[in-house]
Amino acid sequence: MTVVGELRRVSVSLGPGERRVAALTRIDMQVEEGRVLGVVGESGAGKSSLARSFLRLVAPEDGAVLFEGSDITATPERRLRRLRSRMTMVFRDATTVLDPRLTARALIEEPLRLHTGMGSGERRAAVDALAERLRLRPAELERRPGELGIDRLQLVNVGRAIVTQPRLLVLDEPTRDLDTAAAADLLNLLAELRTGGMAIVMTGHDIAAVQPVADRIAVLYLGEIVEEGATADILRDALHPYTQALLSAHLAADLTRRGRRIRLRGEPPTPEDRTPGCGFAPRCPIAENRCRSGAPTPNQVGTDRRVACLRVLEGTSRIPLTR
Amino acid sequence: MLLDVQDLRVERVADGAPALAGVSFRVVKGRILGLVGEHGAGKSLTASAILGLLRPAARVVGGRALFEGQDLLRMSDADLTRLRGARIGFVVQSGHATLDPSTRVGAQLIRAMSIHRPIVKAEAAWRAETIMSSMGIPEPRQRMREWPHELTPSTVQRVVVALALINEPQLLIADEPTAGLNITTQMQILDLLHLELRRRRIGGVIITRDLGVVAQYCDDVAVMFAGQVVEQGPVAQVFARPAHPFTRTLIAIMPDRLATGGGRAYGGPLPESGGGCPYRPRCDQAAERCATAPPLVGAGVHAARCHFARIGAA
Amino acid sequence: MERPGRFLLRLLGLAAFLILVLMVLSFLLLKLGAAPSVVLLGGPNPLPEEQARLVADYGLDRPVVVQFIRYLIRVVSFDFGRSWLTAEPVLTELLSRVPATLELMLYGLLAGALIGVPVGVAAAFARGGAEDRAARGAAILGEAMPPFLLCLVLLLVLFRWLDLSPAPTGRLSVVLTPPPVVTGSVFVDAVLMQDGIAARSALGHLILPVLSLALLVGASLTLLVRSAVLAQLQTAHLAYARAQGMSREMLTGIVLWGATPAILSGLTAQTATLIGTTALVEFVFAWGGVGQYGLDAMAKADFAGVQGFILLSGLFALLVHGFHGLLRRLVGLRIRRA
Amino acid sequence: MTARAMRLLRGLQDRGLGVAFGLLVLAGFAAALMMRPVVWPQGLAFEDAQRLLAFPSLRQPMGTDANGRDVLARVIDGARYAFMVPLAALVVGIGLGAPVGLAAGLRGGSLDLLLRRLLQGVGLVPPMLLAMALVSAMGPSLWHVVVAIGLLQAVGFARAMRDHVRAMHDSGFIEGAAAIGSPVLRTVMMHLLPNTLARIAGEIPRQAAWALGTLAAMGFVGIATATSGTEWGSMIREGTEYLLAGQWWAALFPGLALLLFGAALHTLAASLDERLLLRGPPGSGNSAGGRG
Repeated sequence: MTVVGELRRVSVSLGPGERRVAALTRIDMQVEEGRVLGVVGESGAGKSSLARSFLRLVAPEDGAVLFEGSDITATPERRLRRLRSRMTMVFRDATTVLDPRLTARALIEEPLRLHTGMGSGERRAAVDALAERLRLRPAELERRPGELGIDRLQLVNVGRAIVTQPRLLVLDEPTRDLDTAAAADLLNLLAELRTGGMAIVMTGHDIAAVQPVADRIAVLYLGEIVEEGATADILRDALHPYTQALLSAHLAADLTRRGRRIRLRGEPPTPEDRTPGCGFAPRCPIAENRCRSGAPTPNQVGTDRRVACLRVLEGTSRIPLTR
Repeated sequence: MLLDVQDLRVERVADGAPALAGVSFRVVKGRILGLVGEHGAGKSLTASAILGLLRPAARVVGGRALFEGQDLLRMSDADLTRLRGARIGFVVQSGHATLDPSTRVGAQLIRAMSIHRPIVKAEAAWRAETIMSSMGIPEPRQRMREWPHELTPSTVQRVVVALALINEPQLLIADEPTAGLNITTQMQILDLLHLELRRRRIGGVIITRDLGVVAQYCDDVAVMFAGQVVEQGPVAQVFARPAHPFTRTLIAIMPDRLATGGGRAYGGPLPESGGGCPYRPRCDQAAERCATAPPLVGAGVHAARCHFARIGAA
Repeated sequence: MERPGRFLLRLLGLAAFLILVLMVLSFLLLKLGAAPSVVLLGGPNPLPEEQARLVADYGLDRPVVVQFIRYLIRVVSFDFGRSWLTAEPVLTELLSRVPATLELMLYGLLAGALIGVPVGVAAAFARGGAEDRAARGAAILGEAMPPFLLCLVLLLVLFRWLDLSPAPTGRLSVVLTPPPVVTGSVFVDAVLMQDGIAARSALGHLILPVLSLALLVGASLTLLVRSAVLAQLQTAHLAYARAQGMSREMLTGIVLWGATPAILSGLTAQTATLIGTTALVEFVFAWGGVGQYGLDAMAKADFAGVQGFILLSGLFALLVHGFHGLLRRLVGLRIRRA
Repeated sequence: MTARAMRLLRGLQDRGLGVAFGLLVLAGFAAALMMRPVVWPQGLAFEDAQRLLAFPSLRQPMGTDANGRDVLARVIDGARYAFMVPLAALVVGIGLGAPVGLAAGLRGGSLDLLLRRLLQGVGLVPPMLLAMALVSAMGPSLWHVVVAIGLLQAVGFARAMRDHVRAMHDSGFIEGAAAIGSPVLRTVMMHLLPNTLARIAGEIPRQAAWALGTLAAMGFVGIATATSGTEWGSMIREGTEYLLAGQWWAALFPGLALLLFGAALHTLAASLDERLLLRGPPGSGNSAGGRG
């Protein structure tokens, strides 16, 4: 299967001068055509940096970014620009990235103007066809961002990203502000696009937000991947303590799960709070002394799973649920 | 019966458009009701109407809201002011913006106590410290001296819960108490709220867009759609046998149940009104008779507003 | 919050930079001057030898950068040059006029605040109502009003037609002898000397200039206070305070206390640039303050005077802003201790 | 029904009346200025030695000044400066200020910081005084007046531009355009500039009003002597002496014209502000309903 987007030992730092902090540390990740990669983490975990890295919207400090097999780590922005019709992004904040003066139609049409030689009639037809697929009504196409609800606005954002039929689509927390029904529709759309062969990376602060479509899930904590594997495997048997906590924090429809939780101490940290050793150790219910000194590296577990936890190899990383 | 809202109707002042078209639900003492619905369904508006906080954007045009037998909608402003914060506690959406940015955290707690009865400063400070530590806030005395902007999101939300509970209300209304929080923090806050409501035997209303919150923390549920309650009942019954198509859909598309690839649309904009069942444009069961207002089917604890509802049938 | 030492250091560093900018600005003004710079330094009619000596002395034959550094050194050692008109040192002339201007500004600000704050608060609470419209209309008229025009209208009505105020002859009737300078305020000095006639005359001369300034300050303060209070009325924490069952009085208190920082900032910005309006008022009433001196210097192309005046008004603004910075911090600390 | 109609009417008044008043006054001045030679063909410089400081009458509705010249004709002619100088200054101000603010806002970092501090330093001196000082230093030609006022306006526009561009940068607006492959220059011209200009629209009439006031102050103080013809500030200056003596018309009528013109501009600005306020920040969405 063709690998479309790939990160090789990518590290990213953000912030000016002295206050520069590591947002991502040595990330290895890839997404193939017709596959959906879900990246899960709480705020400050580095989801947005990771999403931007795939598209070279941030320049990595270290490592390599590949798109369709070619290294674009050092490609100048002028040359990248031409690739931007084939690798696109849906940003986290649906409301502020759009030009408030343009109509939904003009916004969706803009990438076509930039990247294709289509005439205005062709573009119009293309947008109309896409709008039907997105279930945007004709009247809504003539409205401006300020006149559309957030659910509909997010469809405009997605439309803008897929109108050029990209090979790689990256979505940063696309369902965060949406109602359940609108989120389900968006996930359905992504499933359709996957069938069409698109490679998709989507982030979420909750495993449940990506699980309906993700083939694989990567869990991010303080800029590092703590667990990565096939969705079904992770849902059935999460190995990293943090993954287990995230799963137990999800509020499922299942009434029998009431009150059965892994309760973490404190709050999700920011990169400034990083302590030596395992980044999760300060909040981990089963941390040992060695976790606070030695940082675990992602270890291959079985054939298809990576977990960064010292206790995994001994098989003692599972936490019993408490009431 | 702690709170009995009957056919509450509200309209927007600007254009006279109806915002709530007959909202009815009940809250029983010691039980928690989940008021669930989409953005714009009128959940927050319902809470504001009950507390008399609609003006100037909207106004009540009909219905009753009986709190321990007294109609809140017909109460004088002065009487309502005495109730608010004392017997009805309120936890608001945007935690951070809720706290007064130019008053220290401790002073806000003490002020909240002083609103409804004369206080002795030292005793009030002690009570504030006690309630903060019972909310699981570490080093409460230190936190009390801090400004709201110095607190972490989780602590802010704990303080907001403390503010709502400090006068020991009989009813607590929490409007999306965990919106925007991280998922592990969300769990902490909901656990805390749930525990305190149970421990103090307070009737609770949790307003949310996430049916998961209802499934995990509530006893009863009222589902709102387009300014109406379309289904109400005990959580176990509603989840086992949802009677309204909207409720059925909501349950079916919860992220851990959603099966993608069905090709069906669940969302979409609301219809331009015109009578009949408001859910009609989205409903997969819609028939001709749905152009007329649907009846309330079922009685007692579980009821739904739908022509096709069958309460109790498996 | 950062530590007091760091805070002061940062404030002083910023002030130093801003003073430097001001000096560049006033230096450029001098360089722009249509008249040869030497004339500015040597008085109206320097002899040729004198002129050559000055050129060498001030290094006017040197590169501009060197000239600027010399200028800096001169200003830092309190040498603002001599006035082209009077040949007196500019700094001495300016400083002797400072009390008159400060007196006018102080009363004007106080009276303006007495008008603007209550009207602004009332307008905000009555948003959209008749009171609000009236207040806003009046304030817009006040904003559009050229200061000198207001002064003239007031003079026409109160001095010429109703004869309620004295002629615009400065701070004291021309027939009286000014009391010896103690505080610099003619009125206070006259009271100190127990000179009843002079005191009454000084008070009378104060009324119209202060009234003019107060109306102008009050107008823009009204708009400022109104929008600050309106912003507070729309906050989520106020809505929550209502849900907590607070009384109207408590809510008003929260709104006003919350609006205070914004009002203080606006008031600071206004005070810092008030010297412009004051100058025009002084000009009409022949007040004899710094502003009138500056405007006269501009009209008569006394560039040394202009330069000193511009530098002084910039420094005044800097002081006001610095004071505001300290005040904010102190108020913050006070709340913390309470 | 009637209540709803009343509300509608009031809403219209709030928004429309200010703009209508402002535009009407400006249009009135423009029309008077253009038609004066035909409708009121009094010579601007014609001196009627028989009628010095004549009280307003049918023959001279605003009286005559100390030189026996018709005040009405001169007041109307003064509108020339009221239109020309602020307009020309705005061109200078926006032309200089907007690109600087744009560059600082886009680049950010130390360039931005330096610019902000420089503007802060210049901003310490009341702009009106600085403009007057500049004119007195450069010499009193009308062109210098325009340049001086324009320069000071450039300070304000640069600051406003910088703040808006920065806000849009922080909101992800620019990155969003970059992500679909829009070149920076295109993003600036097609998206950034139109949005920013739309958002500082209220600032333009306000700056024009400020320019008018400063021009008049220069005339009144006697700095911009080149404008001393029929510029309102200069006319007031000439009339002040007689006003204090009770012959108020020669100074008061140009003063009223000045006030009316300024009030029109301020009303326009206030209405534009209110409209921008109603429209809200970009993409905020007004579906949430009424504002409290």
